[in-house]
Amino acid sequence: MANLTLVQAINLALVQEMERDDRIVILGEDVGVNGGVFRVTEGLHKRFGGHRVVDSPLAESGIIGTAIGLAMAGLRPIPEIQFEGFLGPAYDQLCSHAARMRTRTRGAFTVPMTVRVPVGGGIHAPELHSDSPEAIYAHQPGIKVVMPASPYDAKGLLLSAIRDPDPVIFFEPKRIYRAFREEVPEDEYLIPLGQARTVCEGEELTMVSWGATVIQCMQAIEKSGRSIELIDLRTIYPFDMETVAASVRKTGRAVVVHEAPKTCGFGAEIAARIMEECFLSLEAPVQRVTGFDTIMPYYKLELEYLPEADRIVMAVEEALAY
Amino acid sequence: MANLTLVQAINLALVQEMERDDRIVILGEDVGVNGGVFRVTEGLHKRFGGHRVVDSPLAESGIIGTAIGLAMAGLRPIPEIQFEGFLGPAYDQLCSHAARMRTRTRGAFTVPMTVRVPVGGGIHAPELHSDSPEAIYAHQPGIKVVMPASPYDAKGLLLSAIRDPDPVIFFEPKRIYRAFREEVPEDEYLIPLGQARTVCEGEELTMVSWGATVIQCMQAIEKSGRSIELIDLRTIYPFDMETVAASVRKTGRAVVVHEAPKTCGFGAEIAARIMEECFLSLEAPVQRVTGFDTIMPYYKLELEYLPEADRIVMAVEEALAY
Amino acid sequence: MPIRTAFKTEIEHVSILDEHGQFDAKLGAGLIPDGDVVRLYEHMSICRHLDEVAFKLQRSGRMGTYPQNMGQEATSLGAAYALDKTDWMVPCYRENCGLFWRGLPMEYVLLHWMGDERGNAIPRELFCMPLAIPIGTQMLHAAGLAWAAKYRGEKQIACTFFGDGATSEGDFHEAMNFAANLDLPVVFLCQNNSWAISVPGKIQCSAPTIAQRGLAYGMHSVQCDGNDVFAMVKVVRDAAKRAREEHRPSFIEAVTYRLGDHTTADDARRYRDQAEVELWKTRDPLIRVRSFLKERKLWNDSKEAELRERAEREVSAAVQRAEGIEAPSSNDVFDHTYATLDPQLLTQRETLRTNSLGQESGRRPSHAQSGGAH
Amino acid sequence: MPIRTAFKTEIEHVSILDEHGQFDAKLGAGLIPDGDVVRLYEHMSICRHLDEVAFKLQRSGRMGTYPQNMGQEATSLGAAYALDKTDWMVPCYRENCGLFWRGLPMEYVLLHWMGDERGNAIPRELFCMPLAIPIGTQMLHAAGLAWAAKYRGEKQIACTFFGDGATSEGDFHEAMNFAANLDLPVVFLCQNNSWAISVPGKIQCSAPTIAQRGLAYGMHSVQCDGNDVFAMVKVVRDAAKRAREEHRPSFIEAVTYRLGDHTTADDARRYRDQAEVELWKTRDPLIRVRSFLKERKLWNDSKEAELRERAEREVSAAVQRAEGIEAPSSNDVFDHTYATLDPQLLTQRETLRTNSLGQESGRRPSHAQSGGAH
Ligand SMILES: Cc1ncc(C[n+]2csc(CCOP(=O)(O)OP(=O)(O)O)c2C)c(N)n1
Ligand SMILES: Cc1ncc(C[n+]2csc(CCOP(=O)(O)OP(=O)(O)O)c2C)c(N)n1
Ligand SMILES: [Mg+2]
Ligand SMILES: [Mg+2]
Repeated sequence: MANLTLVQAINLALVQEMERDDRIVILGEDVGVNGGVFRVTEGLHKRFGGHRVVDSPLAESGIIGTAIGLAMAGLRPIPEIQFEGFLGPAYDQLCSHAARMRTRTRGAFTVPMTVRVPVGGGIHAPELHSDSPEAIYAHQPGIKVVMPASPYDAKGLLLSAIRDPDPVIFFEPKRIYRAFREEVPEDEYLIPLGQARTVCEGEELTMVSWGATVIQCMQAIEKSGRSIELIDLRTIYPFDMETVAASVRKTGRAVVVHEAPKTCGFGAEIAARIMEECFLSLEAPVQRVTGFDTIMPYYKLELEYLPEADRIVMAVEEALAY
Repeated sequence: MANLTLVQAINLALVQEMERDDRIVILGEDVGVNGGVFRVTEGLHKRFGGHRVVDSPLAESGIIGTAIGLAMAGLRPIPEIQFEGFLGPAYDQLCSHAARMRTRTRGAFTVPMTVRVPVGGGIHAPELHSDSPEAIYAHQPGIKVVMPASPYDAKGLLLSAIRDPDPVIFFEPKRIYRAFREEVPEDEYLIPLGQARTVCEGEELTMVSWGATVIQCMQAIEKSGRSIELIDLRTIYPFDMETVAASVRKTGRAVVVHEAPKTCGFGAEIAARIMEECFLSLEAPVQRVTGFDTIMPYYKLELEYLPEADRIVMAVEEALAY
Repeated sequence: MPIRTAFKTEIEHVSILDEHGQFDAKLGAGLIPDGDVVRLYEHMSICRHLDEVAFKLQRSGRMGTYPQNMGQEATSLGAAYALDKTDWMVPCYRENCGLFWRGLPMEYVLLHWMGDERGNAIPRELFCMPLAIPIGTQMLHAAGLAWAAKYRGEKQIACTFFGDGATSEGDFHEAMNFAANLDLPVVFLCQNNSWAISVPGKIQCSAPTIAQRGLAYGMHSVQCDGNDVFAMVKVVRDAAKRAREEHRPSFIEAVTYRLGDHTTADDARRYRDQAEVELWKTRDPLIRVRSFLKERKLWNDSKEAELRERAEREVSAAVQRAEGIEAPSSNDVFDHTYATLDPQLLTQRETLRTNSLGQESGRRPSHAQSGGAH
Repeated sequence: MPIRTAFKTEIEHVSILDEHGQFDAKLGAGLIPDGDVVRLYEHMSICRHLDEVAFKLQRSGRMGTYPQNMGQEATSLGAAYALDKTDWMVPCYRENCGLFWRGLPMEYVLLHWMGDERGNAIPRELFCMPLAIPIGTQMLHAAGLAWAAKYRGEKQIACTFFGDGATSEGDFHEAMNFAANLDLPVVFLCQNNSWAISVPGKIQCSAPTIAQRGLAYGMHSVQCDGNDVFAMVKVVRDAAKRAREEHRPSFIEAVTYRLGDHTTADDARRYRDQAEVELWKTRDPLIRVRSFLKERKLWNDSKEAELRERAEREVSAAVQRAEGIEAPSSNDVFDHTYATLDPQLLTQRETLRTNSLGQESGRRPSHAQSGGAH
């Protein structure tokens, strides 16, 4: 048991799983000698060699496309895409191939790979280093989408993702890469994909979030002084509607918080599903506190864009006053 | 005034607008001599020459990326992507550049282009020729998304799209390319982007759809014998929430219908917004009749996947019985 | 030396049995045993027949869009012959002849074009990838498959097939570049058939050869007559050896021609001269092998008649198997999305519905506090 | 002739003023007037100083991540000098020197790295595109810009800049291929600085030269010493002429070196030998021009001291302008998304909220039939 940051927890999971399973190959830009631009793969190249930790050419479609081949051949590739803004060139390989291979071949070929991707804003990075595209991949059947909000969860979810027989996009919220530490067991533990975590219980309102904004939600709950149940989805697809619905049936009100733009963000799905499953319990419309329907600004304005605690508190108050 | 199919209406709009505006350049795979695989650009190469109607190399990112350059230089490119399944390789140029150029340069550079893309299922085509990715682009700020459901609308919307100062994806539902004819005026008329069309009025329930499923909705309304108000969104982003909300406030019930998978489809946004804006009028949760959260099947099973009239009728009955 | 030469190279063109039936005895010596030439010819003829039958199936509404392979049989067949049975074949959709040689039953390809995923449920021991619909994307999978073999220290390689049009896609470049720079055992085989639907070769590559695309990666690159099964066997065998022994990829431009329309949905008369087609008919890969065999007394008209019958028998049996398969069930829409279906997918599968009430079997949700006050 | 040569070529390397100060009088004759050599040297020195200042701004928290250009000044500057003032420059992010020569005020670049979009609001009459963050994507825009010029019958061309790493991206290939096959007046200028962050050149291109990437497209391709401003001027001038007069694109590999870290977020000592850096310091583009000028009595220490002062003055004025700009307003988050904002965006802008009640200003929607019965 050690007190680790999210970066360290992921690094630990990678090391342990690579020791356990020699089918794992890590590939991506700067993941080798340099240990990744966020140092998530630090030490792996030295420990496992250039055979298993591979600095690839600068080409995201190439990284995902070759990883698909590796996976179809029975290996367990863990490609890294350096920033979520550079998933774009890999979109086609992910959605036209990785997501469809099992269906297309009726299971003869499958793509067990875990794509690691730093995600989200708040670190004063340049353009296209601060986006949140989780909804895009949640809309693509055949892919799973995971986003941890704490070091402990990161390790347990990453191990489940790696062992999952289907392609998983593992989004790592870079704003909390090193924001805080948490006890992370040395021993192996798995957090099943598709299970949310109830961060804190409450009676007046249900708050649903994932990734870095879980922290903003906790701040907002603190500030508001209300009895709020906070649910960290952890897995975006498949998502744990049971936990969300049970909570909303209890509280009658919900606020969903995410960084991505509002329109067709994953908050839309959560809101629509809450309506579908908890209609008669709902005392107010589900509130969405999200990024605006605009381009994520360069960093001078990024805090105007991101849903911070105050904006969340206002939505809570309005839902409660409804 | 002539009785035209959707294909013919689009062709007419292209011809007339190219006559009017010599900044228009059409580019794409097989759009020239062959007139496009659906014959939408038939006759244009002959009429306007290879200078303005250009058979491009087989590369979708290249088509959109060069079109962005053409547009930034002040032309009005109309690239065609042969099928929506091949938008994937162009995703990055669309979302990282076309959508962001105005924001990034504070308006110094803009991307006035209209990307024409056949969309949707139901024509017994091979894999990746039957998808419906409108939600993906609706989630991307900076892009507009249009999908006509009739020949008349197709002409009027396409002219608006071409003249719009921002990038527009113009999805053409291939299932109704030649399914029926409609009177289409020879004279110029514009249908503003962002305005829905009320196909028929009704009192008991509001049905919202776009593209080819508008036809399925009409069949369902016929079958159900109910008084249903059908709204064809026409523009997916920006969408005409005012018309939708006014209708739902009147009827108290809503069903949204689309071909794309349910999770994070555009129906989620519509459902969530209806809840936000019409909460106190809602008598039942908004129903979504959509594609399943699975890969669009090869064509033997495509009609099991697509929302056909019977499935819509069931949702209507359930909403009304709620 | 202010201007010096930094790089110098040339691209070779290989031909062994040419369109006039001329056979290069030196290059061709011992390349393919006579008995195998007979088998290759028979195989090509059967595939040609399948093509004709498939065309008719489409026209009579028994099959969807189908891309004829006619005229290009020698290319994929020569490759399949030159490869080991456990080398990966990573096709596009015009490689029936090579895939069938490998052992893929014909009904798989038919099923695929009949709109049935079971056509791609290819037994793994055949080492054939499913047909690739999005152009240019499958070469990256070939690079990954080859990489996995190398990673495991196996002698397996991958050979991937694609058209001239496919070389315009970014993924082609990335696959070539990964293979060259990471030393992956891949054979990249471009079937240059002059057209990508209606777009002529010069729009895809205005360089004198497509083969020289490989120079960008420092890759061994060669052009050959793709309608010459001997040349195909030679260049693929050389490339396979290079891959297997040195982990070096190669690029092959096989010059061939699509004698039919692009697919049954296409009408090639709209954009190409019939004279060009007629010229290429004289270069048909079957014709030259038949005269080669006849000259050597390995073939005659009665064998031809027998073959004709065999082709009809085999193809119609395949069609029967493809058409005889039980209809897929609606469960098939769901069951292959993930290894295990999540609750939402299970509900969708059970109800065949997506709307919320359907999910609760038409009943009011039992949990509802009736008449919630708002 | 069963094996014949289908294509044959070589790639030249051009150098004029080499790292030892050797000047090739024949190639260099009349290339750049002496007075301009002085101006180019002064300009490079000022840019170098900006780089140092920017580094310090980042370290002291006054600027975000910044990519130093140090060591690569001659490449973009030689190009900018060789181009016409109305030719498009389509940069990546290591072309400060060329962009400033064109006339881009330094504060634009500073503002960009200070996280302010106004740094990319480049006056159109400068014919400079904004800095490109996603690697490899901007070459396609250059192809489109050049195409537009050709379409209108103008003599304008486009020159686009990118690194060695960028040549691994699919978009690079598509841009080169479009330009070659559609005859677009583009100059593709690769700044091969040996590294893409921590990844060495051989992982991006294992061929003997990057220049030969152009052979794939039948494009005129050349390698040159990118630290030699004379060589740069020559090869870009030749390429520009080819583009302007024949509508033919060219590919240039300029061999240079990144003397600094990749960006201020990087620590290059983790992955590269200091010895390599020391070697390249001797090849610094500034040093050789200074000795060239000194040898010809065009430069001396007092001029150097004056230049130092001028650099400090100009750079600190630019920093002041960048830092002195008024803070952006929250309206700026919205106002540039579309030419006209739709109702939903207007509401978001007005309320600075996305939740539904915020949208209706905290009041119950006025339309609500109070107590709707369900
Ligand atoms: C990514 C993508 N874009 C477009 C298409 C539509 N399309 C199908 S086949 C084809 C032409 C392919 O040409 P080529 O690669 O030369 O192969 P050929 O058909 O000639 O064998 C096109 C454009 C596609 N399937 N995939
Ligand atoms: C599409 C994309 N992938 C990854 C990155 C992250 N990244 C920024 S710079 C860089 C290296 C670029 O190398 P090169 O093209 O050689 O240019 P240099 O920085 O050496 O000038 C990488 C990988 C990016 N910006 N864009
Ligand atoms: Mg072809
Ligand atoms: Mg570099």
